[in-house]
Amino acid sequence: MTPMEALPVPAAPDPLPPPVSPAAVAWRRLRGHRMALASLVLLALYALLCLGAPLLPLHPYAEQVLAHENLPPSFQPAGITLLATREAELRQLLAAEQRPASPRERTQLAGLARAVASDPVHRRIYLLGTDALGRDLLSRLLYGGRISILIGLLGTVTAMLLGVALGSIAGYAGGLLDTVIMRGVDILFGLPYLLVVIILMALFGRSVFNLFFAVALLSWLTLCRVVRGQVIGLRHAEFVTAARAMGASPARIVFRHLTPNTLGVIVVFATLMVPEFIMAESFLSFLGLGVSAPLASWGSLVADGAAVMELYPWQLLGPAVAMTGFLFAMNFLGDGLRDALDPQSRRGGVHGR
Amino acid sequence: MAAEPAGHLESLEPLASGAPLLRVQDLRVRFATGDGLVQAVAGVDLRLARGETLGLVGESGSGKSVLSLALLGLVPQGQVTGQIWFRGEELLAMSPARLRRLRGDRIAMIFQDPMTALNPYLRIGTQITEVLRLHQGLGRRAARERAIELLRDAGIAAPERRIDQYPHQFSGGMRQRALIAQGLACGPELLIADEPTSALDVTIQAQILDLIRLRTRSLGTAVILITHDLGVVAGACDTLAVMYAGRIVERGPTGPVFQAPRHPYTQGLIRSVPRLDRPGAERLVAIPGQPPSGIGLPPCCPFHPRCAQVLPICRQALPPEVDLGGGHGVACWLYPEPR
Amino acid sequence: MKRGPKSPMLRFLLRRGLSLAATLFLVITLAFLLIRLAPGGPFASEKQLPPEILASIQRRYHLDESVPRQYLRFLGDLAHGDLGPSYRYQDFSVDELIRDALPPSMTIGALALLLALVGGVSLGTLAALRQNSWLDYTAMALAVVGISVPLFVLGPLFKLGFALRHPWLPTSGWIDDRRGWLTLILPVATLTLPYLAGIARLTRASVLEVLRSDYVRAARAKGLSEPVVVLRHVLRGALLPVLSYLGPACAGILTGTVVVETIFAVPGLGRLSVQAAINRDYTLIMGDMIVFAVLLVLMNFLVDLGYGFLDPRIGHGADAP
Amino acid sequence: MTAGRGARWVLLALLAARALCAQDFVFNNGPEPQSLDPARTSGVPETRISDALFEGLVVNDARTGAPVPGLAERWTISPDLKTYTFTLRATTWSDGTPLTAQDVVDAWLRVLEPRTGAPYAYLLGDSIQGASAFSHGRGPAADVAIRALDPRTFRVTFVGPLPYALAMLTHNAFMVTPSFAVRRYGPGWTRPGHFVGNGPYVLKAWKPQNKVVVVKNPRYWDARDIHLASITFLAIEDQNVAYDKYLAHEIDYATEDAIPTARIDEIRLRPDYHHVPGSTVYYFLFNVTRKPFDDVRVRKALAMAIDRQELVDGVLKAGEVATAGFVPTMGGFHTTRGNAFDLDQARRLLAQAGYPGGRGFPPCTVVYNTSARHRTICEWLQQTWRRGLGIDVQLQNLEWNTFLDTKQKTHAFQLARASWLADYPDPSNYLDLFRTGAGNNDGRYSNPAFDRLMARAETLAPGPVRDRTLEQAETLLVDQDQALIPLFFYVNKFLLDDRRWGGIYANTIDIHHPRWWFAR
Repeated sequence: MTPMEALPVPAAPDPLPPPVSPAAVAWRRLRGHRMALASLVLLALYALLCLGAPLLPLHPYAEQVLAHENLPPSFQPAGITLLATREAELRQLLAAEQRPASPRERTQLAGLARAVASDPVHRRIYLLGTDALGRDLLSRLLYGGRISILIGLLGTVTAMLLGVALGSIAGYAGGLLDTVIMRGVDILFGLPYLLVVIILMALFGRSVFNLFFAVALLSWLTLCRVVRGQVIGLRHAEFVTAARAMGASPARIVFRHLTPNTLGVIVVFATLMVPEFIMAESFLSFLGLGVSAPLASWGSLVADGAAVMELYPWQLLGPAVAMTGFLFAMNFLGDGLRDALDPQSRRGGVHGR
Repeated sequence: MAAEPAGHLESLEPLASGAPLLRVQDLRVRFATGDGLVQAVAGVDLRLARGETLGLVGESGSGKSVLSLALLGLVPQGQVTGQIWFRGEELLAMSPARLRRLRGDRIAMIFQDPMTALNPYLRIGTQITEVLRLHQGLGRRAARERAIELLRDAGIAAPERRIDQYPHQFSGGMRQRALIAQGLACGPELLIADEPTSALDVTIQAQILDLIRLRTRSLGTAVILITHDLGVVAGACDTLAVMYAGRIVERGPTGPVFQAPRHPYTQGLIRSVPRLDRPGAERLVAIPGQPPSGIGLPPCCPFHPRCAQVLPICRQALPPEVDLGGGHGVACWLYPEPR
Repeated sequence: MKRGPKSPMLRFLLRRGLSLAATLFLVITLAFLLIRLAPGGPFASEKQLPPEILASIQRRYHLDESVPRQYLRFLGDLAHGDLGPSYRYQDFSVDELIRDALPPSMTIGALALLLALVGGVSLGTLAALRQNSWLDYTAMALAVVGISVPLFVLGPLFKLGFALRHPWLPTSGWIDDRRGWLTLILPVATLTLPYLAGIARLTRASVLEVLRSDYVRAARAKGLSEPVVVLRHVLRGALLPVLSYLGPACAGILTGTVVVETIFAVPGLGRLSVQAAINRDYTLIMGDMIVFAVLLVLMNFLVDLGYGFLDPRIGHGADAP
Repeated sequence: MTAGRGARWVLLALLAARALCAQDFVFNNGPEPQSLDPARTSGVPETRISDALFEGLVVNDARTGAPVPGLAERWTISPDLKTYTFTLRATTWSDGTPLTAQDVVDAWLRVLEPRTGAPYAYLLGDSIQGASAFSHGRGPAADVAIRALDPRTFRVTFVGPLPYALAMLTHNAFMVTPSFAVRRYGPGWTRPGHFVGNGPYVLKAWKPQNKVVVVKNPRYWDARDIHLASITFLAIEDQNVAYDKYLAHEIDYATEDAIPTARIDEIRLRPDYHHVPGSTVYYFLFNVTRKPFDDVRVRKALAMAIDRQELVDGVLKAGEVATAGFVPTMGGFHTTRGNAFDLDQARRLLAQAGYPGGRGFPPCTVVYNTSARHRTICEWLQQTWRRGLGIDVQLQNLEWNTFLDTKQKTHAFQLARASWLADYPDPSNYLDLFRTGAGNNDGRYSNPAFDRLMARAETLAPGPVRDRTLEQAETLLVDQDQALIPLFFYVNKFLLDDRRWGGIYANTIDIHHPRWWFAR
């Protein structure tokens, strides 16, 4: 065996890559997820339009113009559409009764034409039409969006705070505290949801704040269970033992070490909870317990629209498309986040071993 | 679930003596990934005689696993070109149905991580009898008897009760034995073992390797043993082939290659293995640098950045493989083709 | 494998049963007190009852007694399985009302869950197997729509399309009405869609995950045909996340039926519980709630059993053959 | 609704099927009835069913709703107008037991008995001599002035010359119910198996939350004149669901509960839409003890800022009749003029009260119970007051039971939505609401002059003197004190295809007795 000469050491190793936090990795991955990116842009648009509604040149959302009730969406000024619909109604009536227009009907129509020409209110343009009290659906949609999104976000934040905190504590502490919290969760799960909401609304009075509080109070349960499962899984991880070995307090371990690890699940859950809150609010509006008038939310607009779907389809289409679009975006964002934050999910392609 | 109609595989035409069981000609496998086209296997030629045990060696990322998957047509999204003849029949041109009839019957595979290669939700018995009933058309009870026998041959105690247990009730070693039992169930002519022992601890490794050698010898099965552990190759393989960046850089009978490795990479590999047979042996030397990622491979010897005896030509052209006699080939410009 | 005095399954059942009973008891107690917090009472009406009449009615239902006494009386009756008379629907006892209202809700709920499961799993698996194909994209787009459209828009849309514009299906009512079983189609379809969408999305994700696993590659290496690989190897693993989704989905379906029952005039438990809450029908509220709680607990229990059946690694599965 | 080409033959087949069993009349009866025992119920849904299953001494005429002979063939009235003697028809209960005058006595006593807890016991208690003591448990049953002189003669003596006596006797509480069945089966006597009745129909099936089915009672004394084989009362709370059923020809008659306000434009144009102004008044009630509505000028300012005609024509559009008065015109009684729409006067009053142009007006809330209709009206009122008086009123939507509790028990409201349907057509039934300390005086209104007028009216016999007294009381309550803001009288509306069904006519008291229904 001929002795081998020592191998000379070649040039210095290439420079170390810059520090990359898991969040940055997740962000880079998320950017790769086309649909999630598109929904992020859409959500930004929603936020801009709805939260910025007061700045936009909109008709006041509660202002009624009875003459303009139930007008279809159009780019023309309201007056013209109004005249067109009234003439069409009259023609239909006359055709049904096969008679020429009576003098009274003719003067009425002429009067309306004059009013349309003179009164400035008829120059309004209702892009999404009007409701039964002649209010501009576009502004109600945007202000309603504000309510729904607020309910969605604030509800989710409350539910996350409660769910994560109690879930982590229950998961980490175990023993009696765990059983107490989990039994509490089971009990709240068992309570009749509708009745509890009625009671909360009745006891604490009716305001948007109470509404989302009532909805949030019962919605952190699932997240609590999931976080608890995650924490229990991580409890025996080496880095927890290491932290404990360094004398870290239980609180610090739970909230500084464990909770960030469950962030992936929490964020994904958050994107799924926002739509749930919006649907919960719309369910309450459907039962008449939602936002009280003249405020409106997507839920109440959709509920009202669904009732007159055949007569005035735009009163349902506008809010339904807006709400579905928002939920669409949230769900896709959720997918994107889950793929980005979930390390195991390899993005396909086999790198040779 | 009704098992597949287990027709007996029409007998392949008898192998002419001397003709290789497996011949691979200019095999290439390319993947489209986010960062561009990856050449996992960049032109491999290979011959395997009946009953021969070939060790396929290389660092991780050298393409040895992709090569093995390509032989079975299991490369998920890759683009496979070149020719693979098995008993004289071209695999890549074969219809999927026909290829499927070969898999598990004539060509079998064992995977690296026993923890994940067995379906955790199905009993061990089910996963073994499945192959028997598919390829050998055995009835339910006959397949079960045969499976118990296979488990006993694989060295598993009380196989008649173990057969109904689930993978999580087996130790790592026992799982690998079950996988071997499953792989050799139909007495295949070629067994591809993808790092069968890497996930096991050393004491079990030896037993598993002996088991593989014993069972394949008795069945006359040829084996391609994929590993990054030279010790395993030395002990178990008749011949070996060293892969680097998707190509075979040196091959030959185990003895001569170990005694006189020609390719600098092979030399580096052998020197980085601690030797017990010679106390006070030289200091261990690691091969500097990282194996290339297979993206945009330059048309030259891929090892040149890490090669101590690099020549100018190494940076310009791809060294052809030269036969040094006795089946010992090397692809390195240190050994140009004799004029 | 030493067989314990009681097989693990029995031990698990006992432990689980006890904790469920305890939870149920606490839920009932809390609800009993909570209901009385809500303003108004069961006998309020626009035309107020004269005081003495109100007093005699309250005596008849023991509402004049102190809350603790009422609670003990209620527990006593409950022990005999008697949920007491309905305060609102005076000719019926709560047991009778629930016995009439349960079948419609169970029928719709069970059918919806079944269809959602079968439809969702097959759609999800197909979408995963043909990933990034047109089938995958349309299925997933439909799924997200299914999740995002509220029930009380879906219901009227179905009704408009299949019952009003064309008289193919009855607009509402229940099986014993004139057009019999046809009345079942629309409510079940409405309730199924969101859950079918949810399960499809979940199945697709988990099937994709399992397809990447080693044991599926090993199965293919054994020469098994694609359908056998999917049905025997892939599905069992992929169904686990779907199973965990079923727990909350059942709770969702129970509340979902409220909307569907209202829109299609189905005499079910959902509608009954909404009316009970609005009418402050205390005994009926307790009755509905107990039934809902038991149903929920039962479903969660079945889900746990499902885990045991699907994934042997979970301890309580019976070890010995 | 033009059906698609292919589907037209399905529609025809459907109609044909309905024609075959034309005798089976199906309609939406609104929410699930609380009970079928007329003694223990008060709601409209329950009344419709009781009218089919039982019969009192007199029933409502189909066209006018006026009392016509029912179980009683004829009757005589004593000179002092206090005693009525009825001669009953010779008939039996639905199970064949003969029906005697004693059954009438037992039925009425059962209503009066405190144990029964009948919501309308006071109707009998306040009108029949000696009944009040018995119904409060202070006097024996014998003191109640109702006697069965012989099996076919029944006599009752009232406390005074009640002008509305016969009209009152058509009420549920006076129906003749089988006391012997109640004794035998207890509360379960109204179930299909045990049911016994004396009305034109007999109970066949009852599925809670779904339907009540009644079939023709062969033993009814006027069975020949009953033309429907069976009637099905469906229990559907949601108006849209019910209206859709009518559109799809699944129900033959759409009552008030099947006409959604939001779709009134479409309904108004239909040929089968029948409506007539009703006697139910829709008003907003002040809690006169709460700031700022303890000041009558503020109350009048709010009332006079409302253009009721615009509300009726622009918002409701179903033919409601605007009114500034509270009690509808009936008999000799005429509704007061009330404080009509006069925006300038309203603004002057508001300024006098210390809130010129609405500045400094304290926060004020209007409470209403959950319904799209009430919400729309409140939103309209809110804008009217904001635009007219410059005051900003908050709206609060309360769930039904909470609403009643707030209005009736805690009185924790400033302005609340309300409506009132008379039990029997007499002004006193409306005005009694506002007597000091009256059970339903939710607004805590109290004016001794008003109480004196009402007390005197009680003692007066029917005629111009009584009418003038009651008119003075209403003018005091509305024009002078403005204790409430009357807005409009409901319109009794329903949908019915006159070509296929008869016997249902739009009348002011909105009572359509099933006895007269028939298929053409």
